[in-house]
Order: sequence, then C-alpha cells, then structure tokens
Amino acid sequence: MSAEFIGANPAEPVGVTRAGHFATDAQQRHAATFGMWAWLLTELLLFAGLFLTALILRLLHPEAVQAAAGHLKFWIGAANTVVLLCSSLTMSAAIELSRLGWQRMMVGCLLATASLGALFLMLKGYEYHADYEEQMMPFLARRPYALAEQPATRLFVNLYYVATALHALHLFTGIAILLGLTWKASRPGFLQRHQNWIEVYGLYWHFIDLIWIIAFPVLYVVNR
Amino acid sequence: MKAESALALWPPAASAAAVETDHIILGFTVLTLLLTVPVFLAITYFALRYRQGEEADRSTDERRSVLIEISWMLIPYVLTLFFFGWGAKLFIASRHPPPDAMVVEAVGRQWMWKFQHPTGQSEINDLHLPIDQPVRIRITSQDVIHALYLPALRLQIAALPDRTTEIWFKADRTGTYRLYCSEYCGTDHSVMDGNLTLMTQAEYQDWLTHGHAQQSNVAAGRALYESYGCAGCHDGAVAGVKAPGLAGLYGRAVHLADGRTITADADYIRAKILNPNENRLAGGGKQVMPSFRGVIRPDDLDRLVGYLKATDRVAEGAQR
Amino acid sequence: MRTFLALLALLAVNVALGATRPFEQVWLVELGVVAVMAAIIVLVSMEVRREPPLVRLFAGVGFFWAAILFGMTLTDYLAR
Amino acid sequence: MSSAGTLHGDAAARDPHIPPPTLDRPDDYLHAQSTLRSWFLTTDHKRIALLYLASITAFFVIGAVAAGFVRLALVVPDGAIMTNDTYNKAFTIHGVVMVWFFLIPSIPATFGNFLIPLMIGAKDLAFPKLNLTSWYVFMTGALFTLVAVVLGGVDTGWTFYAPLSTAFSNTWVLPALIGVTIVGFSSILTGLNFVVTIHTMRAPGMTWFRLPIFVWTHYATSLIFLLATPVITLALILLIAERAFHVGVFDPAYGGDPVLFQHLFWFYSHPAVYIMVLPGMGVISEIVPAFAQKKLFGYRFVAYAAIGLASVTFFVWGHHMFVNGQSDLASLAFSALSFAVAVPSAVKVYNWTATIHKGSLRLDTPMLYAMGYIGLFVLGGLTGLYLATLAINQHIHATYFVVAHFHYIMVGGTVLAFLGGLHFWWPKITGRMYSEPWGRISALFIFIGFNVTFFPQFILGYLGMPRRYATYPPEFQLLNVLSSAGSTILAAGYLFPMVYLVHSLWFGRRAPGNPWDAKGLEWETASPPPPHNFAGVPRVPKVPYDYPIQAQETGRQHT
Repeated sequence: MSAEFIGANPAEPVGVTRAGHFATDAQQRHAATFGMWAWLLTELLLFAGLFLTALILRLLHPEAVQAAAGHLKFWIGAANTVVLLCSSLTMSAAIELSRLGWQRMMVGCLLATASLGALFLMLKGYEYHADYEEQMMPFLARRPYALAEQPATRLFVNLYYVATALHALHLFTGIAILLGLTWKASRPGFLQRHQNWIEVYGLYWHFIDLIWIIAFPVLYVVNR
Repeated sequence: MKAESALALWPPAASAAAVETDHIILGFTVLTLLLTVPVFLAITYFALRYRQGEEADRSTDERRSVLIEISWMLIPYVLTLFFFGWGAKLFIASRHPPPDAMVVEAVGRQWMWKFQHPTGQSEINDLHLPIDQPVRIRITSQDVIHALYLPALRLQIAALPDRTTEIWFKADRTGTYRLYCSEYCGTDHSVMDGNLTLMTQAEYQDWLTHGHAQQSNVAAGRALYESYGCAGCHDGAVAGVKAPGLAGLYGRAVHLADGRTITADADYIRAKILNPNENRLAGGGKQVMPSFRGVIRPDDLDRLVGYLKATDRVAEGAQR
Repeated sequence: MRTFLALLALLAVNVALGATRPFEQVWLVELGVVAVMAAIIVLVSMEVRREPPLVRLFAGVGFFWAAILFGMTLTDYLAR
Repeated sequence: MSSAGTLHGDAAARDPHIPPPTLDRPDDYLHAQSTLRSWFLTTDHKRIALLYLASITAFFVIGAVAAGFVRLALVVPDGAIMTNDTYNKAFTIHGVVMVWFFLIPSIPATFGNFLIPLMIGAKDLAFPKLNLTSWYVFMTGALFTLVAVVLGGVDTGWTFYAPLSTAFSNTWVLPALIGVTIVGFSSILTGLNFVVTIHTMRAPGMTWFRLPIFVWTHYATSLIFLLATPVITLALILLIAERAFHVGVFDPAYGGDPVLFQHLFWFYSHPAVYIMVLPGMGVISEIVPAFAQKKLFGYRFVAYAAIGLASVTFFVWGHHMFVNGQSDLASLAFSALSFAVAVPSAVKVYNWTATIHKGSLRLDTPMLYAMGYIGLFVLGGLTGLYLATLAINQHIHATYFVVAHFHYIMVGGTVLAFLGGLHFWWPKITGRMYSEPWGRISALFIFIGFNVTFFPQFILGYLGMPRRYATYPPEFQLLNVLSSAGSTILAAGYLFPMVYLVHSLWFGRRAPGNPWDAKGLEWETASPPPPHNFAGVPRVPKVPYDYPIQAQETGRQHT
C-alpha cells in the first residue's frame, strides 16, 4: 500500500498484528484505511449541511450576513488556519517517521501536532471571549446583542458559533485520541504491532484540517 | 352541510381544474391496473400451475431475457411520463392566477382560519365565495406552518409564517364543501376546519351586504376566545392563574378597586381587553392579564365582545 | 514540505483577497482557491492518489453527494 | 472460542454435496458460551444480530401499541375516546419508534449482521468491536427516546417540522431529538461495517457477480446509511440548538426559513425509505428462488437496480414539499426525477414474477410472505407515483392516501419481508424448525388484516380526509371504523409468530444444515453455525442461485 520502507538504519521492523478474522496484513490495512475514509465521508456530509445553511443564509439575507461577518476576527481566523496547516505538516511527518520506524522522533511529531491543535483551541477560545465582550453572542438570552437592530445578523452569528463549536468538538476529541495514541506509541515495540494506527489517525487529523480550510473562507473571507 | 351518503366513493368536484385532476387520477389508475393486474394474476397462476410435483413444461430458452428486461423497464417508464407531463401542466396553471382574479386574504393561526374579503368583511373558519369568477387566495400564517386544503377544488397550499403563498381557482358549482388545515400544526390541528360555501354572484353580493351580520358570531367569537388564549386563564385551563370567570359577565354589576360599581357593558369589556390595568377589580390579585392593544384587530374584538355577550346563557359557549 | 508551502501560499492569496476585496465577485475566486487547497490536502496530504481506486472513489463520492444536496436545494432557493 | 471444526466437520468440507452433519450442541455459536458477559460483550456478528433482534422486537411492540391507540381514537369522529393531545402524542410515538427503532434496523441489523459474513464466506465483519458499539449506541438513543415517551410524549409528529417543534410545542421534544440523533450514528456504524466487509472480506473466488442479491441490496443500503444519515444528524443538531439556544436559523421571526429544515430532513428521510425497502428486496430475492427452486431471473439487472435505486433516491426528496412553498422549478425537477425512481423497483418486481414462472413452487410460510410482499409492494410503489404527479399531489398531499401509500410500502413490504426472512432463516439462526401450519395461518391473518386496515385509507385519502386528524367529519366514520377493525386482525396476525417461534426454540424439530435445499454459502455450514462460521474455507459456487431449474440467462448456458 504505502511506499516500501527504505530507511538508512531501520530502527525496528515495522508491521501490524493481524486480527483473527483477516486473511492477510494487506487486507487488514486496506480495510482500516477504507473504513476511515467511509467514516470521513459521513463527516464531510455532516459539515456539508452546515455550509449549505450558510449559503442559504447568504442568499436570503446578503447584507445582514455581510454586516455580521464584519464583526468576526478575520486575522485570528487566518492565524488559526496557519496553525492547523502546521499541525497537518507535523502529522504527515509523524506518519513518514512511523513508516521508517524512528519511534522517538515520531512521538515528538505527534506531541507537536497535539500542541498545535491545543493552540488552535486557545486562539478560538480567545476569539469567543472577545465576541462575548463585544456582546456578539445573540444566543445568550440575558446579554444584550450588539446588532439587535438587524435581526437577520443573529442567524449568521449563531450559525458561526454552531459551525465552529462542532469543528472544535471534533478537534477536541481528535487531540484527546492523539494524546492516548502518543502515550501508547511511546511504549517499546509499538511500531511492530500497531504502525497502522498512526496512518489511519493521520487521515482523521488531515480531515479536521480540511474542514477548517473550507470553513474559514466560507464563514470569514467570502462574506467580508 | 350537504348530507353526503355515508359511503360516497368520490369527492364532489367544484371547478373545471378539479374535474381535470379527476381525469388524471382515473387515467393513472387505469395505467396502474394495466401494470399490476398481470403481476397478481401471473403470480397466483404460476404458484398453482408450477407447484412442486405438478408435471409441467419447465424448459427454458435463452434468447429474450435482455430484451424482456429492457422492455419492462422502459415501457412502464415512458407510459408514466405522460402523466407527469399532464400533471405538471395542470400544476403550473394553478400557480399562475389571471390578473382579474378577486383577491381574498387568508391568515392561519393556531387552530383557526381568518378570511378577509376584498370589500372588508372578514369571517372565521368559514368562507363564502362566488362561482364563475377567478378567486385568488393569498395565505400567510401567524405562528406555525398551516396549509389551506379545499378538497372540492383539489387544491391545497401551505401557510408559511412571515411569507405569503397563494392559490387560485374558478369554481363552477354551488354548494357547501369542506375546508381543512392539512399541515400538522399542534394540539387542535383537527379543529381548524370549516365550510367553503360557493354561491352565485347575486347570492354572494347579497351575503356581503347583510347576510354577513347573521353569521353566527358566537362560533367565530369562541374560536377567537380560544385562539387568543382567553380560554386558557378564564376557563381555568392553566393551573395557578386566578382569573375571573366570564360566563354571564355582560350586564352584571362589577365592583372596582376604587369603590365604584359599574355595569359591565360592551365598552367596558372592550376597554378591559385593550387595557387590563385600567379600572382594576376590587380585591383583584396581581394584574396578570396582558394588554391586547394592537394584537386583536377591531373586527375580531367585536366578535369577541359579541361572544362574551352571548355567554350568559351557556357557560361553556357554543361548542361547535 | 512542498505541499505545506503550497497550502500556505494559497492561504495567503485568500487572506489577501479577503482583506482587500479587489472586485465585487471576489468570492468566486476565493472559493476556487479553497477548492484547490481542498484537492491538495485530499490528494497529497492524505495520499489518496497512491491509494487503490476504491478509496479514491469513496474520497470523491463524498464531495459529489454534497454537490447533489447543494444543487437540488438551490433549484428551490434560486427560483423562488 | 472452541476449535474451528471437529474431525467429521473437515470431511464435510471436502465433499460439498453431503450436507455437513448437525454438529453436536456445544460447538455452535449459541451454546459455545452462555455467560451474561459472553452475550453483552460479544463481538460475534451472529450474537449481535440476536441482540438487535430482541431490541427491535421490543420496539415493534411499543410502536404497535401506539398504533393501537391511534386506531382506537379514530373509531369516533368527535374525539370522544381520546383527547386531541393524547392522540397527537400516540401518532408521534408510533412514527418515531416504528421508523427509527424498528423499520430501519430491522432487516440490516438483524439479518444483515447475521448473514452477510456467512454469505460472503468470511469469519466475521470487518470491525467486530465497532459492530457491538453500534448496538450500544442504538440502545443509548433508544433510552433517550423512551425517556421522552415516559415523561409525557412528543406531539410534533415524527417529522419534527420547525417552527412547531422549536417554538410552539411545549412537550418533551428535546430528549426525543437527542435520541434520534444518537440512533443515527448506530446506522452509520452498521453501514460502514457492511461496506468495508463486503469490499474487503469476501472468500477467495467470491467475485461481485457471485454474491447473492441479499448482499447487493445491503451494500446499497449501507451506501445510503453513509450518505444520508449525516445530513439528518446535522438537521437535528440545528433543531436542538434552535430549541435550546434559539439559534434562529429556522425561526421566521428573525428571518430564518423553516422550509430549509424540510430540505435537510427529507434529503435523509426519502433515502431512509429506501433503507427500509432495499433490504426487504434482498430478502425476497433470496426466498423466491429458494422456493421456486429456480435461478433468479435477470440477476445482473436486479443487482444494478439495487445500486441504481441507492443513487437515484437522492434526487427526489422534493416530492414531499410540492405544496410547502417550494419553487415551481424545484417541484418540476423533483417530480420528473421521482418518476425515474420507480423504474428500478418495477424491474425487481417483474424479475421476481419471471423467477416464479416455470419454477417448482413450494408454498411454505416464507414463500407466502414473499408473494404477499410482491403484491403489496407493487401497489405501494405505484401509489407513490400518484403522489409524484404534481396535480394529483395538490389534492392528496397530507391526506390518508399518503398514510396508506407508505404503510403499503413499509408494512406490506418491509414487515412482510422481515417476517418472511425470519421464517426462512429461523432454522439457520436457531437450529430449530418452526411449525409450518401456524406459520401459514399467521401469514394469512396478516395479509387479510393489513388490507382491511389500509385499503380503506386510500379511499379516505382521495375523499379528502387529512392525516393526523384527531377529530374528522362524520361522513368518514364508516371507513375509519373498517380500518380500525382491520387493525385488530393485523395485531392478532403479529402475535402468532411471537408465540410459535419462541415455542419452537425448545420444542421445534432439529433443523438440518439446509432445510429448504437453498443455494448460498450460509446453507453450506451447519445450523446453527459454529462460532467462526465455516469449518474450512468455504467452496464458492461458480454461479449464484445455481438451482436445478435454470431460467433464461444472458448467454449463459445452464447446467
């Protein structure tokens, strides 16, 4: 499936333990990758519905959406996108290293990916806090809403929260799984048994990054 | 209400479009029977003819299977497409009203219809219309999604909140027919129906001028009394709310907090509804009743007062 | 590494377009850039181009079905 | 798990024509272990199928009781038997429970889980632990919905249309929404498992065109699981956010559009109808050739029709919204495409009829259910075309015609197929034979009861009686009483199988490996099968359904 392992000094042999019901290693790897892609298919359609709602709102209330989008923190969003792109880079690096069998370097890259993900969440948390200060949280009943005179802006801002919260939830679970995986991956002899886990997890991480790559322009950039 | 026999097997059709819809339904039924009866007969016949143990010619030949497959896939499809075209033509026609159509405004709200005639008269749940003249009904809703359904005209259209949709027809038969709400809208969705009375032009004008007055205000008032939530408190449906019973209020002496006693006439009731805090009752608890100023339209207010006047006889009001 | 730099460059293009808004229909260009970035991530970062055809099919089917949802719904909203 | 096969098991594997002798008891999957842990923490696809069978039967009872309330209330026109509110809650529970907790999981999660590994010659599904997770996710979703039912029920209808469900209904809508969102993930996990298993774990020699149609239809169903369920998951998340935090996307007061929810809802819910129909077609495509002892007519067309159905069904959802304020262009497009969906279904029906032609028929219970299925499914399908015709839809939308249409498809189709499949594979699942006379009696009761219940509703429909009406004009009472009477016969028909099937577990005759002389890998192994399904590697026949009587096949000469 992936390129055969050419490593200057293969630290350890890399492989997969075969579960009972699979006939060959390749069949298990193919099943795992294909299974993850089938799951990512459903995630893509989940977010596709959200992007459709954003598009319909843009069609129904163009000026309100633009007014609301003006209040979004464009530059923090851009910075966040860069952060996720870097995490995607470190994740790809971790996958390459796992193929070469360099366990310690791989664990380093996994930790880097997790920390970049956490940085994204912190920046997003700051963004939410700034919105809270600016009274841009219409779904909070008690707080007055800044753009109350244009009710339709409320829709876009709320949708922004739903979309980014759903993405943040995926990122949060992603980081939690990643930390568990890294802890396991640091055990000796991990790569002989479960190198495939790193590859499959990499697909999931790249996907979260892909969703943000689409969400950032659709929510922030296009409506400015 | 026109007494239909208990087992009427075909709904009355009151417009040319309705009759044409019937023709589509009947035509399509014929096609359906053509496509399905052979299947039923074939299965029962084969089941008996080729039962295990029955000796029968079970030889098979190869040639025709692809041809058969293609044919019984395309022929039914092409036949049914004809009905798609016919149905679409009629549907599009029903969506483009002629310019000279008489416009009736309809408002749906939880569990009652309100129709507004171009000449100003309005009616609750029932609708009187002339025949042989195109009528356009513009519909909107004040809360959830309803749908005005006129089976005699084979038409229905949704009433969407904050959006106006419309339907038009030209009736050609007089009579009284049913009118329903066909989009589920909550607890009393099934109570939200009424009568569509189609009349000749002359009868309609006559009805407009004075026939309108005899329209039983009690039933209309009762619908308003429930729809605006008065029944909730005043009939004691909502627990924990101390609201005076309104049965027999009209003409009774009412003791006010500032010591005066006045008779509850129409003006007092009207003022009380529009501004409940003015001349509060003696010994009345905390004033909870919301003001209905700007909420109830004047003609509805008259009906409500008319209903309250009539409730002295029947405590529960005329139950439809 | 090259993919990372390409993605960064494309992001820079989008951010620049967003900040300056050179012309009215700029959102068309921005969505085009997003499409290119998405394609790079799927094909290169997720190594779909080196996967067997089955996985490639499932990677593509997701986007195609999202297009069905968008396309048919727009026949309603654009023609109202 | 005990060792894969005992000595004499291997002998059977070598000579395929001798059916393997019934293994002695302890070796099959039912009796290999009997601790509670071995049932509730099993990863054996056969045991998970039985867990699903138990839970969906329980939910079928709840849904049927709710249906009983609905039919009881409609005996009188003025709603004297039941208040409007209770009636609304009864039909909502009936809808929610029957659609998501019985019909959708019924055939895929029970027979699909049990038979797909057997039919493709695999030891288990691709992700056994994920399979068990899907059952626990199903039960969690079920728990939330039961909480909503117990606390006071929901009165929004199973369609949860905004703004009624978000702003105007003060019943327990939130737990029901959360329950349905969670049970959606159970479908996704099952679908994912099936797709990966069918692609990657087929036995050597089992090419795509040697797969039974049952596997084809479940592959198509799994595609719909994966492609449709996420969109309703999002629609429900938005609905929960709308109701809990007043997001406003569907709230007209702020400019939101309730019709948008209908688009997202029906994008899933029409393909969901095909999630219910396709597995039924798979079961019938197994039963009819087995009891006609004849090769399925036009195997490739039926297989392509399954995949065709799974893709075209995503283009037609707008026919639920012709009168709901949709644009005329959209209505025209959706109506035209809805006519195209009827073609693959018609193909299947004619192919089954052609399979029966010149077969050698045995009219046992599964075959009775299958023939009932073909008749009722054809009627259900073509009445769907009435609703797809724009002008007719304006008259019969949201009337009892619609209720009759989808009950003919769901009860006349999927439930009959489920019962037919239950009887057809009962010997394989439990190793016992059910009592044939009782089977035929219950099939007859159900067929008669069903028609007496739902055919009058077609007439009520075009007479103009709207659906979901607690009170109705008196002139409709006669047909409603007839329908309620029919529902009692139907209820009796459902009770029979529950009794005699359970009875057969202890007192039924022991079933041989292949009681029906049917073709298919699941019949090559013992009944009930050993934990790892096959003694050795199963021998895959060159041609699927190679029954003694060969029908016309494109250029394939018969043995």
